[in-house]
Amino acid sequence: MSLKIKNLTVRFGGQTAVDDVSLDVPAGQITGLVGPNGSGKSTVMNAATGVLVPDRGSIHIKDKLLHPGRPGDTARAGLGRTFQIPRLARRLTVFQNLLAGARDQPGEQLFSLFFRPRRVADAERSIEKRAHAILKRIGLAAKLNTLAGELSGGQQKLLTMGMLLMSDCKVLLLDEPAAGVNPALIEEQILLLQSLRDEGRAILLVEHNMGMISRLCDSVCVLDSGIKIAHGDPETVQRDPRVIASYLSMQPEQAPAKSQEAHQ
Amino acid sequence: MIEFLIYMGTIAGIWAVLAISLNLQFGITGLVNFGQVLPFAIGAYGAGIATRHELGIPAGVLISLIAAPVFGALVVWPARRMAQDYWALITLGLAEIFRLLMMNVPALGGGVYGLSVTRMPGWSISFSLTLALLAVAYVISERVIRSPLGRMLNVIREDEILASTLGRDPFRYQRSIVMLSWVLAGLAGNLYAHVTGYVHESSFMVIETFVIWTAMILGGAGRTIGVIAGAFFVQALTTSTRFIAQWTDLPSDVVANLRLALVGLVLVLMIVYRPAGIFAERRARHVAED
Amino acid sequence: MQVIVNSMIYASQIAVIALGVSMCYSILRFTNFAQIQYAVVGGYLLYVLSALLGLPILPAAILAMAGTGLLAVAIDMLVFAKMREATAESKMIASWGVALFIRSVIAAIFGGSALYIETNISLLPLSGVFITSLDIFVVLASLGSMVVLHLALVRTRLGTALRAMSSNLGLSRARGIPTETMIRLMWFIVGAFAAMGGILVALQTQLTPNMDLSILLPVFAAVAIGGMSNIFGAVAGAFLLSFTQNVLIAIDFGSLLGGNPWYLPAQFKDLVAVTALVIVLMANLQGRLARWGKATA
Amino acid sequence: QDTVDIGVIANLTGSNVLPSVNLVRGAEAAAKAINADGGINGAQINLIIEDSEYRVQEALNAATKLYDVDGVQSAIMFGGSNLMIPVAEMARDKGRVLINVSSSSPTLADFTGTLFSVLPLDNIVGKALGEWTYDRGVRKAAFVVPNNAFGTGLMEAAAAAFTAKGGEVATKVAYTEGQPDYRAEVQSVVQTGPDAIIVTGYGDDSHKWFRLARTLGLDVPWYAAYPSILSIENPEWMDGKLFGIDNGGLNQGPAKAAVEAYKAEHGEDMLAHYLYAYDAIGILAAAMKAEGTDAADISAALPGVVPTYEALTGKIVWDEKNQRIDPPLDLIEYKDGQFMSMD
Amino acid sequence: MTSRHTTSLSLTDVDAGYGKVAILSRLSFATDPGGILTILGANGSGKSTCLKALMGLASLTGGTIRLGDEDITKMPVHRRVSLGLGYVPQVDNVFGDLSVDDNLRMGAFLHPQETPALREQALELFPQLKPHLRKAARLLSGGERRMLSIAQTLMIKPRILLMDEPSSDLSPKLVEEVFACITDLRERMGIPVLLVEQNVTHALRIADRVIVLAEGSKVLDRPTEAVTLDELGEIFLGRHPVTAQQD
Ligand SMILES: Nc1ncnc2c1ncn2[C@@H]1O[C@H](COP(=O)(O)OP(=O)(O)OP(=O)(O)O)[C@@H](O)[C@H]1O
Ligand SMILES: Nc1ncnc2c1ncn2[C@@H]1O[C@H](COP(=O)(O)OP(=O)(O)OP(=O)(O)O)[C@@H](O)[C@H]1O
Ligand SMILES: CC(C)C[C@H](N)C(=O)O
Ligand SMILES: [Mg+2]
Ligand SMILES: [Mg+2]
Repeated sequence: MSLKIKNLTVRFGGQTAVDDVSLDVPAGQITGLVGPNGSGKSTVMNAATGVLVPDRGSIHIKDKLLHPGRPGDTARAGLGRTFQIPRLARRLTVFQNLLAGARDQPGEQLFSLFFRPRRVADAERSIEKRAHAILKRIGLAAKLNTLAGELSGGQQKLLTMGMLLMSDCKVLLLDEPAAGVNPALIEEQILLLQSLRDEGRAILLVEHNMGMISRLCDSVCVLDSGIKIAHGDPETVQRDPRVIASYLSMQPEQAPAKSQEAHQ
Repeated sequence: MIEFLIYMGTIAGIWAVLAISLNLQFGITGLVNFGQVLPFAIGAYGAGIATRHELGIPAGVLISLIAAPVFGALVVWPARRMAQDYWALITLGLAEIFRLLMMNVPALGGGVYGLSVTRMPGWSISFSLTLALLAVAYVISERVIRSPLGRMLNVIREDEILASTLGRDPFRYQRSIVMLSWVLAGLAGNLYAHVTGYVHESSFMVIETFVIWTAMILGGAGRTIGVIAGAFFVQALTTSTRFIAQWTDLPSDVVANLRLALVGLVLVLMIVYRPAGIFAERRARHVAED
Repeated sequence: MQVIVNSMIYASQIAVIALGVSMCYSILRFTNFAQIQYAVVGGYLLYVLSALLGLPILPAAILAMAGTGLLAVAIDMLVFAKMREATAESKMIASWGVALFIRSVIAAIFGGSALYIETNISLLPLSGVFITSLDIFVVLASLGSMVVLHLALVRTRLGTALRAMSSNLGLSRARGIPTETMIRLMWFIVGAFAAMGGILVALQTQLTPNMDLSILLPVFAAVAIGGMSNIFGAVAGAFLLSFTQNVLIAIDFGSLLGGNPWYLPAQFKDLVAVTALVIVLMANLQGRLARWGKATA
Repeated sequence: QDTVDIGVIANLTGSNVLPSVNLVRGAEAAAKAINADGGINGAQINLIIEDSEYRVQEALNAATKLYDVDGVQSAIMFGGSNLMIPVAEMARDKGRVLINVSSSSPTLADFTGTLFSVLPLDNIVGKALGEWTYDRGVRKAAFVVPNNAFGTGLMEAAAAAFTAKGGEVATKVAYTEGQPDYRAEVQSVVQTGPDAIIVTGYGDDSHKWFRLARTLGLDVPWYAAYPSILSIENPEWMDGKLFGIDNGGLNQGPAKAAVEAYKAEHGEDMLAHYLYAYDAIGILAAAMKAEGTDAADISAALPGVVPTYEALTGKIVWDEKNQRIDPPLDLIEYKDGQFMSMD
Repeated sequence: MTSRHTTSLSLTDVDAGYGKVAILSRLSFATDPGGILTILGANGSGKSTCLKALMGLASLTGGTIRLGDEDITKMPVHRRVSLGLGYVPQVDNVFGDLSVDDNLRMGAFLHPQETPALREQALELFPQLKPHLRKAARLLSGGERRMLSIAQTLMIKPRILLMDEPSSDLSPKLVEEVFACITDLRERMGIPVLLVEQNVTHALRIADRVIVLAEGSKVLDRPTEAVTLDELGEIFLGRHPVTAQQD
């Protein structure tokens, strides 16, 4: 399954946050979306997932047109996402949040709940099993009974990632999954995303961590003030002077070095 | 005395069913319903209308059983596009509309004269029926709360957008829980009408909704056992103060007011010292896998 | 014309109280039922000061407002300060209990029946419109106080700080805002304003300990129509509500439709008003009103 | 046995408190007088007073406590029909006696044997009021009543009698009790230009009505059922403008003495409810003296003792359902700051 | 340049957490006057809690906190701010319902007279905020929020800065700018900085001293020169038992 965004335009009052952007997120690939702060990356994601109604443009999954502004429909079409500022059920435990991530649970129907208890119980057991596995991968195994609202900033990021994994979606949209996550777990995330890609999923990755973008992305799209200014493989894009000027600025090597010896 | 306790138990039991119903909507799903007295009134008037047209008690129960969730499905409709605060006021308004209609259109609800209802013969029968209804409500509520459905309703309570990006339509969940809980409240209303033998609009004023809210919050929103305890506590508080009031020698109207002041005071103290209720909501526990 | 005047008068009475409710909601994020009871306290204080102790109305009113403001602060310290972290619903129930307590204490002291504050009212000599000097005073007083409150909230540093607290309490502390002091200040203002509303109602009608229950619905309706936390919205809501009520029973539907004169029976007044409220809410008009409120501010 | 318990249910909190306070005082005065006079065959009357908060549920709680915990055999009750009917249901089931001192719903006639009324149902007074108003020369009347069983029942009876004689109904206003403001309603009455207003209602609301009528320049006479329960807002303005039908005998004999004693003791005017409660306790005591203190005894004795009982509200005549009929009625006018009999 | 402030913030044996939940145990350290101290650690190791405890936003069950010579352990939050503690929170870092402009004004709550000047300075540092001044802060993009939060903090005119992951959500270019600004503050005014970061390379580049937390305890405390990335990697990955490695 692939995601296609065509001629997307989003305006907020006088500001054009996304200006006629088209983007392909093919299956089995990781597509990067980068750009300066406020260039419209999250907005693209919000429009693609129906959280926001675009002024123009259309969203297609597997060549099927999606209704704008209906996040539920979009999600049922197989699209899953994380938010830059984590959205969680704060008064539920980590484990419950994970369980809630799974789709199509018979136990959520009143009828089966009261008349097919066996089916409900079976489904619940298999979901729990998956949740335990994912819990380990995101490094929160010890926190399963902690309320999500009582997690640290980074842990919340990880949990939203876990919920996305539970959903088993074919198209994944990740908004800065690595921000606030510690380096060791970023490595883990990279491995995870690679394996998801290899399973044939379509992944759109918004990230300011250029190391991660270089290592993971098959192609990268760069936005600036809502306009697509570059598109191509990570290396080419990172050498593009326009991208350097607006987004990357000086390379780390040129930065005023203090205690250089520390990272040798 | 024992008859008195049985009667108080009956009333508290009916109130407990209403509180369970409200808890399913608010405590579990986060729907702020300030018109909880509406399904109660619908149920009660179901009994009244059945008696008036001589349809018999079962027909009345059937009316309540069908009318309450149907109204529920209609009332929850605006929740689809609206912040919770507004839904609260809409339910409050709709409950008032229903009451004022019953009051001012005699053809519907007997107008200001109310409707007579077949009365239950004896307290013990009404008490047993109340306990039975309470037990059913308890089982249903617990089953919902401890299931994937309850979990998803909790997610909706916390964040509707999250629920929809998880592929659920929050509105459908809200609708089914409102319908389910209104069935319970409607039955409670029907039972109540048969206990008092009379329905009148003045029994369904906004203030009754607050009694139910008080029971739920005081007992602990989110937990079935909590809201039941809350209902019994509120009933015990309002009646026990009558006995305290009897001991003084002050003029009767001053005593009556001081009694209510005491109720207010106890309520405030309870909530200040146990803001999460007598039985606070528990977090689910899962065992770690190794 | 008369209808507009009537609506204005009724609207001013409830708007001042609605203002307090919406301020409380926007800053402390809970529906405060005690707010309307503070209005009643204000009315009774005025009664004590003017009818019993013989002070002239104006200084008595100012003292009553200050007194109610202090009461609101005291109740905050005793009750609400202890539950800052509690959920909005718990606070709401606590405020319900506070209201019940105050109501009963007032009734125990002053008795349950109505008290009246005598004023010199004269009918103004206007052709076709009935309006009294008191009406003019009420409308001006409430309009004036609303403008003052609005300016205080929007144009001052303290007002912004109050709004900041409602948005993010922890952060406002970390920005150096003395939050507890500010909350007290807010309670004082809110209590004094409630008292003002209560005084206006008391002057126009009468005082009963449970008059909060009968103004509860119109007040909350006004707040709701106007958008829960928009102060001018609440005022617009009060006017809209009172206008609907008054217009609907003043229109001669019969003649309009070419028949015998027929008016909507008065007992349907509330029904119609509540229905209008619900329709307004459903039509999402509150957003529009709120914007209108901002534009005129 | 040296005491006899009698229950009193009244709304001492909530709205319409003043009538209840009067009622309790009337009952207490009656009990005191009877006790001073030797009680009921030696036993002293003990009143147990419960608050109904003007709410159905609390009225039921109060009644259950009285009947089941305190074990009273009889109780008197003030309250709208909406509170009275469920309590009457309960009293009938338990076989206890309930004396109605305020309600007027025709349904109350269905509890023969356990429910007794010491006041006439309002259709009787309403009819008399409608006819009398016409006879006084009023041709176009506006009706203003509270929107409850008492108000609308009275209004319908009065309007029927008034139109039967040929009068025109200008408008009928049934207002919601306890509202802060009745401006719109008063205005709608003004618009129809009536010759007079036929009115009933409790003190607090009537006060607001009078005040608004005065400030809005509504200058027509008022014809009231039970004018003594109204609260006069401005004596000079009202002078000679208020007429009404009240219970017979208020201005003479024992009732007049009671009215004056009340004013002396409490510093305010008495409402009729005092007298009804006084009579209710009186007939209960008479019945107990005659047959015994059990509910069944009281119920059996009441119809017998009532015709000979010297009531403050005039002679009490009951129909076969123990509802009061043929009450002695007084035509009243408000003059020089007080109600005067007009005969 | 010489440091004009010699303020130092120090914790001694601090136990802190949330309500009854204990997170930090017996934590002690002190900032060097005019130095940049970075706190590193795995997710959930207690870094944010440590900053909150210093600000008085977490509950303290033991230990003392001193600013210079003054014991501020029990001082209310707003008083600490008036003593010069500037704090950039990790999450919930702006007044969502207020306009960006009002957010800035609230940053200068303690300096009403200087508000216009401070606001100018802040907007000079983050010109990206200029077009959004009338927008409610909750509508900003993630990075714009972070900028607003940092700007707000600088408007307090802090004498010491506590920054919780200031670089996350920011573009590489802005990260450079923010870090340059931090060093600049230190160089020009001698303002000490307590920096919590997941961006280890960046943090090490500007820090004078490194502290590593694990499960609420300090496991390493050394000058930056004496720390190697490999060593940190090992601690983060938990490859070797976390033992207290005090210097
Ligand atoms: N709901 C909204 N209303 C008004 N403006 C908005 C809204 N959402 C976003 N914006 C504005 O649109 C622009 C793009 O925002 P967006 O969140 O897409 O940026 P971004 O590329 O994700 O940035 P960052 O890297 O900082 O997260 C920003 O200037 C932001 O202020
Ligand atoms: N409000 C809270 N209530 C209870 N426990 C909390 C709360 N906030 C955080 N915690 C717990 O405290 C521990 C430390 O959290 P803290 O936020 O200090 O971590 P951190 O080191 O800043 O992590 P990160 O790098 O992910 O931000 C975590 O285990 C977390 O679960
Ligand atoms: C006037 C009263 C004696 C009777 C009246 N029906 C009432 O309810 O109060
Ligand atoms: Mg973004
Ligand atoms: Mg942190």
